[in-house]
Amino acid sequence: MPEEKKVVLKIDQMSHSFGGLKAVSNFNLDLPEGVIWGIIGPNGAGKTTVFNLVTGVYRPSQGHIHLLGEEITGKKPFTIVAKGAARTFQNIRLFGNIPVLDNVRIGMHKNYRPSMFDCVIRDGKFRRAEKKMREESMELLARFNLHGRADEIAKNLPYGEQRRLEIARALATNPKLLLLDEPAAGMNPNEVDKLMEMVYLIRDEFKLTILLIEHQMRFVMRICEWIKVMDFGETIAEGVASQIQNNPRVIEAYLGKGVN
Amino acid sequence: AAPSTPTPTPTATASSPTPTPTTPPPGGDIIIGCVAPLTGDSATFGKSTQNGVQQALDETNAKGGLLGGRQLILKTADDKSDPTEGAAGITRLIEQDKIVAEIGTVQSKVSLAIAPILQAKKIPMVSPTSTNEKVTLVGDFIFRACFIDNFQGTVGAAFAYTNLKVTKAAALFDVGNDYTKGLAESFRDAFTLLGGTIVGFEAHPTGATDFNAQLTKLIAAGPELLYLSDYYNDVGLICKQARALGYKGYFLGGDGWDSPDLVKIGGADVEGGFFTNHFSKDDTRPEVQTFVKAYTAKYGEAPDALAALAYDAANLMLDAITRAGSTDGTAIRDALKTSNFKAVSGTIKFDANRNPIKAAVIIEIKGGQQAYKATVAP
Amino acid sequence: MELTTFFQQLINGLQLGAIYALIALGYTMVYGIIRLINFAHADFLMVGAFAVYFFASFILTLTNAIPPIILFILGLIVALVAGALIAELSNRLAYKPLRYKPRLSALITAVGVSMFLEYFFASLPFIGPSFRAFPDLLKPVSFVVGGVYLNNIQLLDIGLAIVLMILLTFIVNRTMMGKAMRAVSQDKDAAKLMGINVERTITFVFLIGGALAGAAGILMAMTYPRIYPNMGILPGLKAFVAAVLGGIGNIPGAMLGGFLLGIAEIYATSYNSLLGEGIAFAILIIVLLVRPQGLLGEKQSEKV
Amino acid sequence: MALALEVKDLHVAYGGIKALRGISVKVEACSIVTMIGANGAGKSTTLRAISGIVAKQSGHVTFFDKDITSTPAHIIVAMGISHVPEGRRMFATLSVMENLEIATYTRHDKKEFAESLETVFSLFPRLKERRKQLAGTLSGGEQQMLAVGRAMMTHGKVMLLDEPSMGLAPVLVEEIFRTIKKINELGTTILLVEQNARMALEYSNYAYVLEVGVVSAEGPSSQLLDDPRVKEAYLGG
Amino acid sequence: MKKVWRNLPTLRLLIYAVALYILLMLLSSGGILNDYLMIIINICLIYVILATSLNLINGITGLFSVGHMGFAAVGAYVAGTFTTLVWKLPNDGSVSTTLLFIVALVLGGIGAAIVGALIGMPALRLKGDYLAIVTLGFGEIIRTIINNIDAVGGPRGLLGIPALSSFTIIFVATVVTVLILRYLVYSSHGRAMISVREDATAADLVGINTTKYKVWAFVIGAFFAGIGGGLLAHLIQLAHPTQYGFYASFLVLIVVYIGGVGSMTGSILAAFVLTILEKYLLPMLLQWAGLGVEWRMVIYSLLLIIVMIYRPEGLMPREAKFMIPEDH
Ligand SMILES: Nc1ncnc2c1ncn2[C@@H]1O[C@H](COP(=O)(O)OP(=O)(O)OP(=O)(O)O)[C@@H](O)[C@H]1O
Ligand SMILES: Nc1ncnc2c1ncn2[C@@H]1O[C@H](COP(=O)(O)OP(=O)(O)OP(=O)(O)O)[C@@H](O)[C@H]1O
Ligand SMILES: [Mg+2]
Ligand SMILES: [Mg+2]
Repeated sequence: MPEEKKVVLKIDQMSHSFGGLKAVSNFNLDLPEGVIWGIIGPNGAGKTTVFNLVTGVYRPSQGHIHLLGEEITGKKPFTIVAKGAARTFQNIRLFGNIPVLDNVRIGMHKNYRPSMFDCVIRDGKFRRAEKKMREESMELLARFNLHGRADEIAKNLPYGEQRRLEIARALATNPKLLLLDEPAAGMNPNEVDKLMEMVYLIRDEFKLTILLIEHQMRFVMRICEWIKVMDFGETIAEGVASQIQNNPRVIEAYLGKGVN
Repeated sequence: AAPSTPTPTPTATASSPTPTPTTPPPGGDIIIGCVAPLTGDSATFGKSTQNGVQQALDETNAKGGLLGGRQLILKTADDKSDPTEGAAGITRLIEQDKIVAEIGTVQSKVSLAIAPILQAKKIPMVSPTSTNEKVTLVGDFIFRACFIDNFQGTVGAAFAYTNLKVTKAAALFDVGNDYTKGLAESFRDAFTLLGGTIVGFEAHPTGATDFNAQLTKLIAAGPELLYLSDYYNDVGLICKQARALGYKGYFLGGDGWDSPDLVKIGGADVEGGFFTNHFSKDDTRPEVQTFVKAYTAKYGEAPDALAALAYDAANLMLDAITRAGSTDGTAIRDALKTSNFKAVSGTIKFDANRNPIKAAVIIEIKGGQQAYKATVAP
Repeated sequence: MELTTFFQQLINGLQLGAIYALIALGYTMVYGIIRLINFAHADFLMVGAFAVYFFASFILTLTNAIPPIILFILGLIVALVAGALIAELSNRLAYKPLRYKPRLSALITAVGVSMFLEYFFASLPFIGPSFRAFPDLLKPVSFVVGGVYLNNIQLLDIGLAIVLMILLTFIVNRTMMGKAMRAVSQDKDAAKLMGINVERTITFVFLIGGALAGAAGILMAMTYPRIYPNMGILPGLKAFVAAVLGGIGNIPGAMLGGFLLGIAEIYATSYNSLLGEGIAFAILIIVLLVRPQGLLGEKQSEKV
Repeated sequence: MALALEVKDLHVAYGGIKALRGISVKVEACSIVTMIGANGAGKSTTLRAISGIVAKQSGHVTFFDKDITSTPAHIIVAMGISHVPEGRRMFATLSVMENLEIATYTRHDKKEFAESLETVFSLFPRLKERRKQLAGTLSGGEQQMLAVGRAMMTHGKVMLLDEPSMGLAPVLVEEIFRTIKKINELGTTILLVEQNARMALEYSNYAYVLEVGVVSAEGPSSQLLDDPRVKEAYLGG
Repeated sequence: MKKVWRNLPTLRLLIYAVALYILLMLLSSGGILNDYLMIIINICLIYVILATSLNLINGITGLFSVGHMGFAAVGAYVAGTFTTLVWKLPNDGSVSTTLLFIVALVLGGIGAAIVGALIGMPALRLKGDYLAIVTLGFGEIIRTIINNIDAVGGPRGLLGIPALSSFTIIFVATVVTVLILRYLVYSSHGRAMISVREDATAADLVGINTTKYKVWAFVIGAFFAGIGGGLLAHLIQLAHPTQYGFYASFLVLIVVYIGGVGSMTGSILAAFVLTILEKYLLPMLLQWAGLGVEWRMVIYSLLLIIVMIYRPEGLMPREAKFMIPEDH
């Protein structure tokens, strides 16, 4: 592990259970700045739960989470976002009935905020903020090749574009850390390749650190610099792609024999 | 009423027997307004009121109308027991139907919303049943045909204490209804003043059907008499539930009891109950007998207190118009002030605050019928 | 409070609670499957009561010799059928066209159906807005146990509420139709893919729900023998509160909520009659603050 | 060989959006046919139209020579078409077991049920473990298992599978494809929609490529596997 | 000058409003709009206030609140109590009655807003229908409390409220309310509220303080409902608990949904259409057809059902396009 870099996300001994089910146990992570790391593992291993714990959807029953050196354990989701973590969802969750542009602008809300009073009297502060938000949103959409869709109702977009929009919305919050939950699900290999390029691009352009969950090995093995493997809530292996691919325990529990 | 008996449509003006005069009298028809709760929770009261007014108008029309043969036409508006609706309704009657007088409305809260409008337009109003003192205080065009709240309670208390020789009484009333609350409070005050003890004083919410909690508590306090200021439909249920809980004492109430349905709902359990009223159907005065007969013939059921008061209110107004000799509001008002009219509910004069001065009667439920018991002068 | 009074109030509470529970069962069942707060449920109750009223009045004009128990059973059947029919009629005409539309449109339609039934019945010349005395189907028989007054109709209310709750729980949880109903409530398209006839299933729900309303109607009319077109509004509202209190969609919850509310209301009233009116809502709010899903409701933890 | 399914010139629109503009697909009995295509091409819509949960604007669907174009969905299912829909569509507040039970709604038979359950559980032991859990709280992949398991319970003559491998761990992806093959060998005709195009083509007999609502290519799967255009567009370099 | 120019849409709306006002005033003084029509217009305008403010809670923020008249009641009673008390004091004419009335209305609004904040609290924990029933409960509790306070008349109602709600004041209040709500909705804060409606969890996870916006929606919605209540009380000169029960709340809810939930324009339109239908057209129609007035609500509810079936999204479906013109 490269030592000299700043740690963006630090998780110590985090555990969580649902009823009697231990979904995550003793999870540890030191995520350095600027990397793309992956979490893989069989279905129900607890990967999404890790994301939910980091972003404050659930409160861990044990352990500590630090974001950029600040403790965020048990904080409310919106405060965690404010501190710089953004995410996408395994099952896409857009604001379905409103235009694409507004989805992104809502993501921006926390950064530009004229007071309600400004809005009601429509003063200069309000107008400047609106203008800025609109411009930046359009830029962001353009980057995801969605600018032609700005006025469309989000739920009417095809699946692939919805996934891209979700990432754009997450980026609109101006995060330091981006958590992607199965971004390549439902994409064909070609689209996966395009997605891969995009992930690199946004990492560099937005100076992001990325942690992702994925089942498409084609994607994970190529893009992730470091991979953690979970099973039954526990971390059963971690390492670079080649190590993971050849780890007998991972093959047995997760990869199977014939895949890539 | 037998369920199969259809009630005639309320705006039956067209079907009323109107002998068409060959030459229309000068001034044309006289339009009388009636705002009443014709839908909603109090629709049944609105209906009786409307029937009573219609009856009065029809009778006058049959006698050849007013002011030299002018026919009377009733225009109604539904207030849904809502003051806002009442206000809209009365302005409609004033502006579009050009009413010269208003009979109504039933509830004080709505009367209070329409009275200022009528006062401003100088159109006289007689409310048949709004018992709140404030209603007629709105202005000198506003009259009423009923007792104000505290009269009946006082009469009831006197009857309980002196005639029934009761010393311990309790009361149950509808907390959301100013009429029943007012009655119960005045009964309580008067009864205590006479030397009796009020052992329980309980409220129930509007629309309740279950009074067991209050009754259990009241009965446990051992009253000899229960004062029930509710309307007949609640009273029927209350009496039933009280007897089922083992209550053996008297029931006493106000004019809200006056309906043929009281006995139907309450059955044997209301037997022996007493209530104060404006008139008795057994009263042999011709005003009463002709009214009761004609009303029953027309609507297929005996009139209740609301119908009788509405009938009186309308006749008071018609009498005033006749005496005023015109449909001018101020003239009618002046005539109303000097009323001395033999109404169904007694001979009515108005006091300085335009409240009627008239006697109350006590009625007993006997063998499923109303029986005249006593008259109490004011 | 004296002990006899205490127990008398408990009986009073159980009886009121039984009425709430009976209405709440239908509410909760329809809600559980269709996700529709069927505001008209309380009016189906009224329709059931009026159907029995006309039926019984008719029979009693023919003969007085009919044994009360037979009359009651016939009346109950009439109530069940009338409730079921009016419910299904509303479903067909008013709710079905909105099946795949925004959920709240159906809710507003339900308010419309409720208003319509109330006003329509009040406007019909042979019904009208007035209060009617409901004939005694069963002769009320009171008995005193240790100073506490009880009667047969109270026992009938309480017994029937429990029996219907058990029956309904069985139907919904154990039978294939019940499982189909729950599947439809989750995802209509997926239910179709399981071979479920969605419309038939929903019809079934309304028939049962309406029959329950009818049953509640006849019992309410027997307990408080005064019927009128708006008779369902207030108890309907309270029963709905009871259903939410117990966890809406949860059948035993509806019964628990009903009884709890009935008892609480009675005791609160006997403590101070002004308290009684708001107590239902106060309890509800407090309970929901502590247990947002209601007493027996499943916690819907959202899977993100 | 008999045709299990035939789709002729199918048009479907959602509101104003045209999703299918004349799709024709033939599925021979006892074969595995796959449909591949980019996002939004109309693959799922085709399946939905066959099983009757979206309305068809025009076109015909026949199932073993019976016209089912306007047959309601629940009857189509009863006739023997089972459909694993896109996005899993669990009955979230029913337990895993109840979800499986409901799949046998049309003809519930205790013995048959026990047998099918055995098969499903042996394929997905996780489901057996979690049979009392509410389906809505399963992880994404677990739900996918349940969705496939549910379709297996119905014993349809034809099974429509919409991205059954989505969100599944690689080890299960293999397993799923083997299972599909197995089901097929037992006599069930399969129409498969997959993003994992390579595997889908490897396991199927015949394939269609969809592009914005029309069929842009078709042929025996092995042939398409070698087609350079298909390779470039859908199989990844 | 430049500033005014940039505020053009506002200016345009204001010009429309002033033009409409002048038109109505001319018609009414010319006798074409009689008192009956004027009172109906006044009621329409008050319904506009009630419906748009409820729409902020229900349609924009997606919180299914059904006890809106409870807030209006608070406004009516607070404002009414204030004016009845103040009007008893000697006034030599040095204090403008209009000013005092505005103070009363704002006080009523603030009272309602405080209650709104109280109701907003459980709203944080409850979803959908559960929230609905709690707001309904709160509305009923407010009504019950008023019913039991003898100082404000209890079941007799608060009487003797001065007739201060002139057409002008109601009109101005309505325009101001609509403008403020509209501006709020078409702003970043409005979008934040909409995100709560669309998917509260997702909103939370893109940095929206959903808790705050839920409470704000209730506070602002309640404030304007309070203003509406105050105006109503001073229009009909009394406030009565039965005016503010759940049934009355449903009527406002119906306006919002018939208009199209989430559409402010729809609420305005429906407030006029429904009020005029109920209070003007139907009574006329019935009189003409010789039917009893009791059929009015039968027809009204039937129309309601029919509209819902044929236009389930309301007369004006939610403004799907949610773009703000640059110059707005
Ligand atoms: N809200 C919940 N209630 C109960 N159990 C839950 C809940 N959320 C998750 N689980 C269980 O916790 C375990 C971990 O779930 P999680 O969603 O984290 O899995 P995952 O690793 O993301 O799987 P997949 O790859 O299939 O998405 C699963 O067994 C799941 O059933
Ligand atoms: N419910 C819907 N409402 C409106 N448009 C829809 C709906 N479902 C699909 N569409 C549109 O129909 C078209 C075809 O969609 P379909 O889901 O059939 O594609 P697909 O090939 O299955 O794509 P994917 O690979 O993303 O699943 C797309 O443009 C999509 O946006
Ligand atoms: Mg997951
Ligand atoms: Mg698809």
